[in-house]
Amino acid sequence: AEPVQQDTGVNEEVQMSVSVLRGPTAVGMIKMIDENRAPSNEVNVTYIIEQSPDVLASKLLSGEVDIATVPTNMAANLYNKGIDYQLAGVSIWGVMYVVSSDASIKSWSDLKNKDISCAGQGAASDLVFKYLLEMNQVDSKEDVNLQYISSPVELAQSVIAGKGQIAVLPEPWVSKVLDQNPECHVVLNVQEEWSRIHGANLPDESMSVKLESQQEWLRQNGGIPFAQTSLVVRKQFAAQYPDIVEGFLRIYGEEIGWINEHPAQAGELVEKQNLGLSAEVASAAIPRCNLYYVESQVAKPATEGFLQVLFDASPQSIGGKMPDEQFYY
Amino acid sequence: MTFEIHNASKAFKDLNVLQDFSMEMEDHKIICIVGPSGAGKTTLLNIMSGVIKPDAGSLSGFADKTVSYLFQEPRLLPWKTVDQNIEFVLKDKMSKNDYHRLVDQYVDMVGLADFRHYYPRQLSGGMKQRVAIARAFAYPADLLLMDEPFDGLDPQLKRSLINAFFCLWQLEKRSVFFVTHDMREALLLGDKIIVLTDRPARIKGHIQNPIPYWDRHSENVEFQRIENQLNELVINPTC
Amino acid sequence: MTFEIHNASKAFKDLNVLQDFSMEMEDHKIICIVGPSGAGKTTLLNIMSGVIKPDAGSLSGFADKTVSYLFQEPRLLPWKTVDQNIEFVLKDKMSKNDYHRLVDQYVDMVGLADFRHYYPRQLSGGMKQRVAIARAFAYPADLLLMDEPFDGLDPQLKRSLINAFFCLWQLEKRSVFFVTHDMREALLLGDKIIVLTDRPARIKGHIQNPIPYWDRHSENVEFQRIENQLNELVINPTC
Amino acid sequence: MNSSTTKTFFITLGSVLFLFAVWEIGAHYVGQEILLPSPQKTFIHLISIFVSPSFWSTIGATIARGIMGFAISLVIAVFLGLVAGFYRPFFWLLQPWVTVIKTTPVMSIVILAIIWFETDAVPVFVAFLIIFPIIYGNVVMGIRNVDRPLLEMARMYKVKTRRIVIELFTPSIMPYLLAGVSTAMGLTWKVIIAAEILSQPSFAIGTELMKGKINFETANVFAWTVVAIMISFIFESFIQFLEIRLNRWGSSL
Amino acid sequence: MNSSTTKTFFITLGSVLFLFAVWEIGAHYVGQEILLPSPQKTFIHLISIFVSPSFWSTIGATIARGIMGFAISLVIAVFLGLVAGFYRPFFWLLQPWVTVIKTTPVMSIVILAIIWFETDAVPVFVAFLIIFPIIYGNVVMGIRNVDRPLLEMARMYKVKTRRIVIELFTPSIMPYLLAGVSTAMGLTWKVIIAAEILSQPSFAIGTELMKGKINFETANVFAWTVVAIMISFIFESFIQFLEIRLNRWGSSL
Ligand SMILES: Nc1ncnc2c1ncn2[C@@H]1O[C@H](COP(=O)(O)OP(=O)(O)OP(=O)(O)O)[C@@H](O)[C@H]1O
Ligand SMILES: Nc1ncnc2c1ncn2[C@@H]1O[C@H](COP(=O)(O)OP(=O)(O)OP(=O)(O)O)[C@@H](O)[C@H]1O
Ligand SMILES: [Mg+2]
Ligand SMILES: [Mg+2]
Repeated sequence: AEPVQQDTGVNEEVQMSVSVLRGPTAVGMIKMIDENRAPSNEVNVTYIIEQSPDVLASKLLSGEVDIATVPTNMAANLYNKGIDYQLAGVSIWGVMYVVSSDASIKSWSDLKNKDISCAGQGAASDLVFKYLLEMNQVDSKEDVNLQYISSPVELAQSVIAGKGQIAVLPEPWVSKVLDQNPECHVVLNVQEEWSRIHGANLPDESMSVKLESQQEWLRQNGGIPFAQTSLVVRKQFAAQYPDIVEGFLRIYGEEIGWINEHPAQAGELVEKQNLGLSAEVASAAIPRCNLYYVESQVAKPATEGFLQVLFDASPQSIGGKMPDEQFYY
Repeated sequence: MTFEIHNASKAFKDLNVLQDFSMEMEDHKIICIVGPSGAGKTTLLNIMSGVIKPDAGSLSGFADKTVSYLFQEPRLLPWKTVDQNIEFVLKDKMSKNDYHRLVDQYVDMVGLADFRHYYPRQLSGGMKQRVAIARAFAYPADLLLMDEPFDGLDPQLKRSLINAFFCLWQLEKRSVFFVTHDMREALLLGDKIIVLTDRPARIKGHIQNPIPYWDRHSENVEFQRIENQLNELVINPTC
Repeated sequence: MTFEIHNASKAFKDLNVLQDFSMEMEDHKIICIVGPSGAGKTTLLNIMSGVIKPDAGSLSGFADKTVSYLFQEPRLLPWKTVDQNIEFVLKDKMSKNDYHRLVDQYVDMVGLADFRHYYPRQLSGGMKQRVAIARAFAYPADLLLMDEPFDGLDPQLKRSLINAFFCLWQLEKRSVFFVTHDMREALLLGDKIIVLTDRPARIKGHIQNPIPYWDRHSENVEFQRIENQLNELVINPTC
Repeated sequence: MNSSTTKTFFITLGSVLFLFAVWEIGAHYVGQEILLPSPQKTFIHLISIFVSPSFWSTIGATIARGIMGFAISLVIAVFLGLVAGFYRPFFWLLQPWVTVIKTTPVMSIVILAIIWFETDAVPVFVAFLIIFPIIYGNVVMGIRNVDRPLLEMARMYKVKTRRIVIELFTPSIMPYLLAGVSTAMGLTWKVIIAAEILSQPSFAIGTELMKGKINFETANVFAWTVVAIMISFIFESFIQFLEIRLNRWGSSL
Repeated sequence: MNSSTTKTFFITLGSVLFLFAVWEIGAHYVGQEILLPSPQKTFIHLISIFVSPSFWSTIGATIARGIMGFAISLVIAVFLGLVAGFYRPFFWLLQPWVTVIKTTPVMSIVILAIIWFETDAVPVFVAFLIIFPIIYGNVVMGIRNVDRPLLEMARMYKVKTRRIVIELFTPSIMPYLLAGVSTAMGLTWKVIIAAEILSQPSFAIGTELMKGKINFETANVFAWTVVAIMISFIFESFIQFLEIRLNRWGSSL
């Protein structure tokens, strides 16, 4: 499904398709989606909010989309398997939290001898959580009893229903749970824990406005933050229309800044675009989503560090090897 | 004691098969029913056996009797062998030994000793009929109903089975009703022969056959008289 | 031209039904086959009709003939009415008008005019048999095979069907083989009567019946002679 | 008949009411609307669904998929079933393929399916993978159990094969076919909806159901489920009716 | 017979080879291992799966679930089917329940299932929702088509109902039951695996399959699929064998 190489005449309108999966990545792009923003007026962008991971996967594998947001390890995995997408930038620095109705839990050691419900056995989130358990001297096999469900939907549902004391959840499910079950609260911030171990510091809202400052934050950063989710761009497209991609990424960075600044308005848009989130819940979720756009070259060390951890945990999760230079756009 | 049917009626949709049909039959006798094809003979036996209910009318004398019924078709279970088909109806009535004995006896009687382990589809038409005969005879009952029992058998076999049947009957003198199209058969077995009209079946007339079994042969003048009488009655269009 | 069977053999597992069986039959004749139940008569007809293949041996004269076969059981399609069952075998052979005419004719002949729209399960045993007769007669064929055709019919009906059959035969003089257990039937219809032994079936003997059809009755001395001859042959244990 | 039909109507009605009672009690027992909403709650949502503008296009789309998936499966299954039942070698030839179709988990091929068919067609394809084997299996078994003597008779009388198939085989496999069809008809909706959840077409009960799930509006989920069950019920009664019609000659009366 | 069995063996073998050929060609045509891996690739992964320590415990667990789900469905379906087939009112009584079981999408109730049964049992429950209706439908239809004259005969001779059921009904529904069973057996694995993907028990083909899928290890996914198909094939051949045994008396020979 490769598009035929076409010379870009001025009057020639370029078609560009952008797919984001329902959830935080969509929230990060919500303003652009709502305004159907295009980097320049000879580009016609079609935004699609994918409801089903399988559909997004199928579009990536068949090269139907030009830009998409995917888990960083999935980006590496596809790249290593010869699917021609490059990492354009990292846009989400962790949305995972341990939620519980049990107030006594404050630290990792409190998790010992407890049942913990997780979603998606073998997924990156699962690997990272296990990794952090180990790092905090909690044996993921001996000391705790991990129970899995396929999707966070059922997990969140059962937590709200008061079943399952401790759950590892991604946003926006965390916010939904907190919203619907006052008993529950966040007991551990997974990305904070990660940053602690990797000597990184999470960005603070103060400097999160400007695109530059976002880059700056990471340059300053000593360690390796939790580069959970990324933006990928189709190689041919990037090669063919570099400036369009440039433009798009810049806008994206700025809009993310705007969203962090105006969670309320962003929440409205989320509800309007019916992502399955109410305005309140969405605006509550935004601060917890760590939405910061960092272009790939800057994000490279962090990304590699993150991938390395996953590689050590399970090589298959990133496609068997660390991705090479070409991976970074 | 007698069996009685009081103006029984049976119709299938708008087809009257029996209409106010009444008859009375003394028990411990062999009573033969003859009549044209489609007259309602099988329907009559079905009613006597309780297989179907009459639309109107009543029966008396049948209630407390155990009945054995030789259907017009063999009605064998295709997945059971000759032996098993006969055992099927006997098992609930007697001990293992008893029904084994009975099965042996009757399978021999109908000359299927070599075919005991054959399934119905492996038997010839006449053989299937014989299995049905063995089953009906072996089943302990006060009342035996038979619908064209010796059909599809060669004359010799037919004759020997008729004799065998009569000897058996001698012992217990069960009440027997049977339907046949073979006048000879009727005259050989029937103490009384009831002739039916065509549909809706009514009794055209009946013939008493007081001759003792062993004198029932064409050399006997009396027998010839009764035979002619019967043929008269059967042929005679009206009564 | 004649029909021939050259030492045909047929066994079911270890049961020899036919062994080196040979016979020769002139065509345009009515040939009757009698023999004990389970002898192999139906098997023989099945082989002639090609329904089953002999294990060994060969047939000649049958190949190019169209065959009509009245099976021992009616073999009616339960989901077709009397009419439809007969049409079922005729449709491929003739025009709509022709088979309508034939169906009418033969349904009347067997006296089922009032039951044309009945399904088999609504018919009595004899009626089913009659539908099968109508079907076999109506079907245009050089060779007609019949297995106990007039079984289960009352004497009058039987007689009238035999007469009707003979008249039909007069017109076309098809070759006919038929199996029966009724010696009278055999003598009335058969120009030649072949008597079989018990399994494995061999020809015990055969009897020519040169008497013209209309003289075949017990008053005819010649007829009586042949009748006795036949009974002799049937009863006689060895040949 | 009429009296008996009214009787059956009341029996069924009673049974439905009992079903609701059980549901009601279950809901009380669970006591968590997010897990198991009460019938009343569900009913309210049902109303709001009915009146919603997109209602008809949604169930229309799903019903269309259902009928399509079912029809395709039926035609192919009956055709192959007839041949395979007739002709043993062909049966053995198909056997491995049928096993693969029966067994292959949808998950293993869903992405291929999404790429090859567009999302609207995926459910039809997935339905085929379940419905086809059911009907096929019954047709084959039906043919194997055709009354041999009747077949001999037809062959003897040189009836054309086409007519033997139509007038002899088809009626004899009817009961088997009906058993398969009435089961398959019901399952179709379950499968179609499951597949819709995977492929998320814009108009689909499955999509609506998923929306309900991610919003934790379980009452909504159940309302859509009720809609599916009502659809299924309508189609099944139609088949019941067909069954009675087709057995007029009475084999099964 | 022997010669014919070898014949069928070769036919099946040929068909399987053809299947592989199609797969091979398909893989070449698609050209993306991540979408459709070649048989060879899959085979390599198959080996590595076979030798992996957890292999037996994994398929063991799935097979156990399959057998359990199947057995439970079979027993309940045959029992209820017998009664419903016998006794029309009961059939109408069950009808709404059966429809609900047939139609209710798994997604609508999976959460309840997960909470009520522990994760290992959820697939068994889900399998029941598909297998039960298939077998039930066939049993009912089988009983409706029992030869009435035979039944009259048995009743006439006052044979005990228990024996009528065992010796008359059971054999007559056999072909229907077998049709249902052989279809259901194959589908069981598909359904069990689908459910295992939902509930993710620690030992399960479904879980392995999912792990492979999220990592785009398609060859692995296919390898596990092949394992499932082989399991299915073994069980089906067993049923084929059973079918031949049970028809010794020859209705369907
Ligand atoms: N189930 C049924 N539905 C409709 N009509 C029926 C049914 N059973 C029997 N009949 C009709 O009832 C009449 C009598 O049938 P029955 O079987 O009693 O005749 P019969 O005297 O036994 O004839 P035969 O000597 O041929 O056996 C026939 O005309 C038949 O068509
Ligand atoms: N399919 C079969 N399998 C095994 N044995 C069979 C089969 N068909 C017929 N036989 C046997 O062949 C023998 C002859 O059968 P056939 O039907 O030819 O007898 P018949 O002469 O027609 O007897 P009848 O006068 O009772 O009809 C019987 O002993 C029967 O058991
Ligand atoms: Mg009768
Ligand atoms: Mg015969």
